[in-house]
Amino acid sequence: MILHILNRPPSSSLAYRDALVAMGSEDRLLLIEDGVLGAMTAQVRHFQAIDGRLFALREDLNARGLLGQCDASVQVVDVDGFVTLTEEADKTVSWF
Amino acid sequence: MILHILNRPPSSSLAYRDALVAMGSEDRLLLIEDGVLGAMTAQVRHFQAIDGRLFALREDLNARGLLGQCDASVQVVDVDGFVTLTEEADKTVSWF
Amino acid sequence: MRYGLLVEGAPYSSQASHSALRFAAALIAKGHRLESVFFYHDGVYNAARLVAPPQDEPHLYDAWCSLNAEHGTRLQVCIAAALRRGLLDAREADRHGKAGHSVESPFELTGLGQLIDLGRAVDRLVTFAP
Amino acid sequence: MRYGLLVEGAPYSSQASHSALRFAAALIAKGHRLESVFFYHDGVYNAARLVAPPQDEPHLYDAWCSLNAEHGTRLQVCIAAALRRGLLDAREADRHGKAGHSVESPFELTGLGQLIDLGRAVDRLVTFAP
Amino acid sequence: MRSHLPVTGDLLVILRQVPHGSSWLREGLDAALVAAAFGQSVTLLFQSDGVLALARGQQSGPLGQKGTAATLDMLEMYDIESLHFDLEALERFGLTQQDLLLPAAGVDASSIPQLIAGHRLVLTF
Amino acid sequence: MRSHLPVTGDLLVILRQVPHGSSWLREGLDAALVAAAFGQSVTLLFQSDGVLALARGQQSGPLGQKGTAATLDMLEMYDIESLHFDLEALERFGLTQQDLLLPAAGVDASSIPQLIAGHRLVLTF
Repeated sequence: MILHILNRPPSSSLAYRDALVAMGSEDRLLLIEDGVLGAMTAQVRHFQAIDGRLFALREDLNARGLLGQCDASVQVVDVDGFVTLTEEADKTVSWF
Repeated sequence: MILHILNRPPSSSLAYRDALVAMGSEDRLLLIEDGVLGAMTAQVRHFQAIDGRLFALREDLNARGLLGQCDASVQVVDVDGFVTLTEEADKTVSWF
Repeated sequence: MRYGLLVEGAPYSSQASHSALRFAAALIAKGHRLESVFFYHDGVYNAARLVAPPQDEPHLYDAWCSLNAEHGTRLQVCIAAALRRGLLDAREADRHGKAGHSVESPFELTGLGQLIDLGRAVDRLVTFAP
Repeated sequence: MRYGLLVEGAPYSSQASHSALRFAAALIAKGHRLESVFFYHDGVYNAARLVAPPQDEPHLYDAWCSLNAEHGTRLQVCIAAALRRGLLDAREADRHGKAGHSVESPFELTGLGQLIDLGRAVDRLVTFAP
Repeated sequence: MRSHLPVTGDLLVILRQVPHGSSWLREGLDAALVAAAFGQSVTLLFQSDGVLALARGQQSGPLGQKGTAATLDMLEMYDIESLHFDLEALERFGLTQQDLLLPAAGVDASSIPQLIAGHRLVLTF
Repeated sequence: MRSHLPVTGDLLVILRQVPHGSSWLREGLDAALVAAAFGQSVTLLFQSDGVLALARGQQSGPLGQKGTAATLDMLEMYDIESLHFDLEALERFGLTQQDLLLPAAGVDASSIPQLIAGHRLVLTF
């Protein structure tokens, strides 16, 4: 399993497409920084191909006031969870 | 007439949407830097709403080897033409 | 006409400085006057006096200085954006208790108010962003 | 596990440095070791010694230095990316005939080969981009 | 609240970036505040991702980064009261006017060219 | 030329940016060259806008900026011969293999995860 990390929102950047194409069937995607906009219920459809393997960083949702808008299908992790995801992955790939 | 200037390609950034929405019916759009990718025949459909008011900077097409791919509907200007466009405009607005 | 430029991209990282310098040369060649280039956001990095670019790349810092020397164009750097990025002239370095400085003439640290003044004074203000 | 970080965003301009520092603290708290932070692209601006950020913002430069002092994490800056952005230590300044320097210990200017070595030495290399 | 156009003035600042992810929003707001302090009439337009600058509940970042929500409170103090946001963008994020921390006027896409035409100088961030 | 997968190695460098517009492409290529000089086996993938790095006819910029086309010539010297490009992206720009200045292998979207899985370290630029 590879952990992919995306920091751009699908509402303004198409970097998410490059990330999705690069993901294997077991890989996971973590949304961080401005990327957490993709976890909002109104935006999460962009990631439906990886349903169940989508994560978002709690601190970045919180800072933007968006924790309440985060879709139930997204697994919210704090920074310790981010570290755990990197432990569990063979490697990480960042998309921006 | 207002001159809008866009330096991001529609193939990876949605900034072109913000620019198009902001354009009045007489306004012009100049593609510069990586934005010139939008002038390619295979990409120019993103700008069909402003057909006849789309310009691209020759130097930036040239540096990227793309002058031959530039669509016939796009008016190619060199940097002197860029200055002329700013002279003719009431003001300029940059999108990135 | 009187022009001003707003440069917001770091040199070498983005093409913004190259585009702005090229546009500056063209507008001056057409008989216009370039009052000032205002550096904001990462554009303030253009003012770093210690740059040592490779020989086969354009020397952007020297090109800005030439613009000032030959055409009297002011090179104004937003002081707030500069301080948090480590760009201090001798006076600011002294004020912040730092030894050494990273910005010097012809670049001048100024307030954002100078950008507003510039926008008011010129006929065209053109932004070059990263 | 042994970790390395690759930081590519300028401080204050993008969140990359904040995210990397936060991640660094968390991995160390979990008992991992952070060997090195490698600064590349605009990340090299993190090494600017003269930064004077506003009082009410985190002092990123000091935070990097603490990471080095408390945990022995190396702070490695790509020399090619640094030179063209005006970041020179005393030795490079001397070599390029410039008075003054903009980078000092604990930040060290090194070749890109150190990034490749780091990638080989650690179990995980995580990139924080702008 | 809908906008009553045409809105005119000296400076239009267009804010298009997300809070916390970069310094664009902060630097755009600083430009607006300084212009107002210099006696210019200033209008703000929150476009695209920039509408999130208006979202309620923003907090400091984990390292104590301020973000920009506190700066928004200063707009009134500087007499910047002409605040507009992109209705389509708000909808794109599934938000409504109730989710906003300041009174601002919604503008539809077709009104944005008028806003731009009505100001002498336009800065985008 | 199609790619024969699986391709494996020490380092995969993914290049996604346009020549001239930023230093990303140059810095990514530099990382690949240095890794090869250090004896690592290196694979390049030109993805998305990055496929334009392979376009024929690139020139210096108007201020004499080199761009990256000359650096591509050095790949062979450093024994970097595993060059791949995103077929879908090439098509997106209306280009064909004949428009490319180097022999490279086209990969379809479904093969990119295998390329990534096959390398110990992946750097994106």
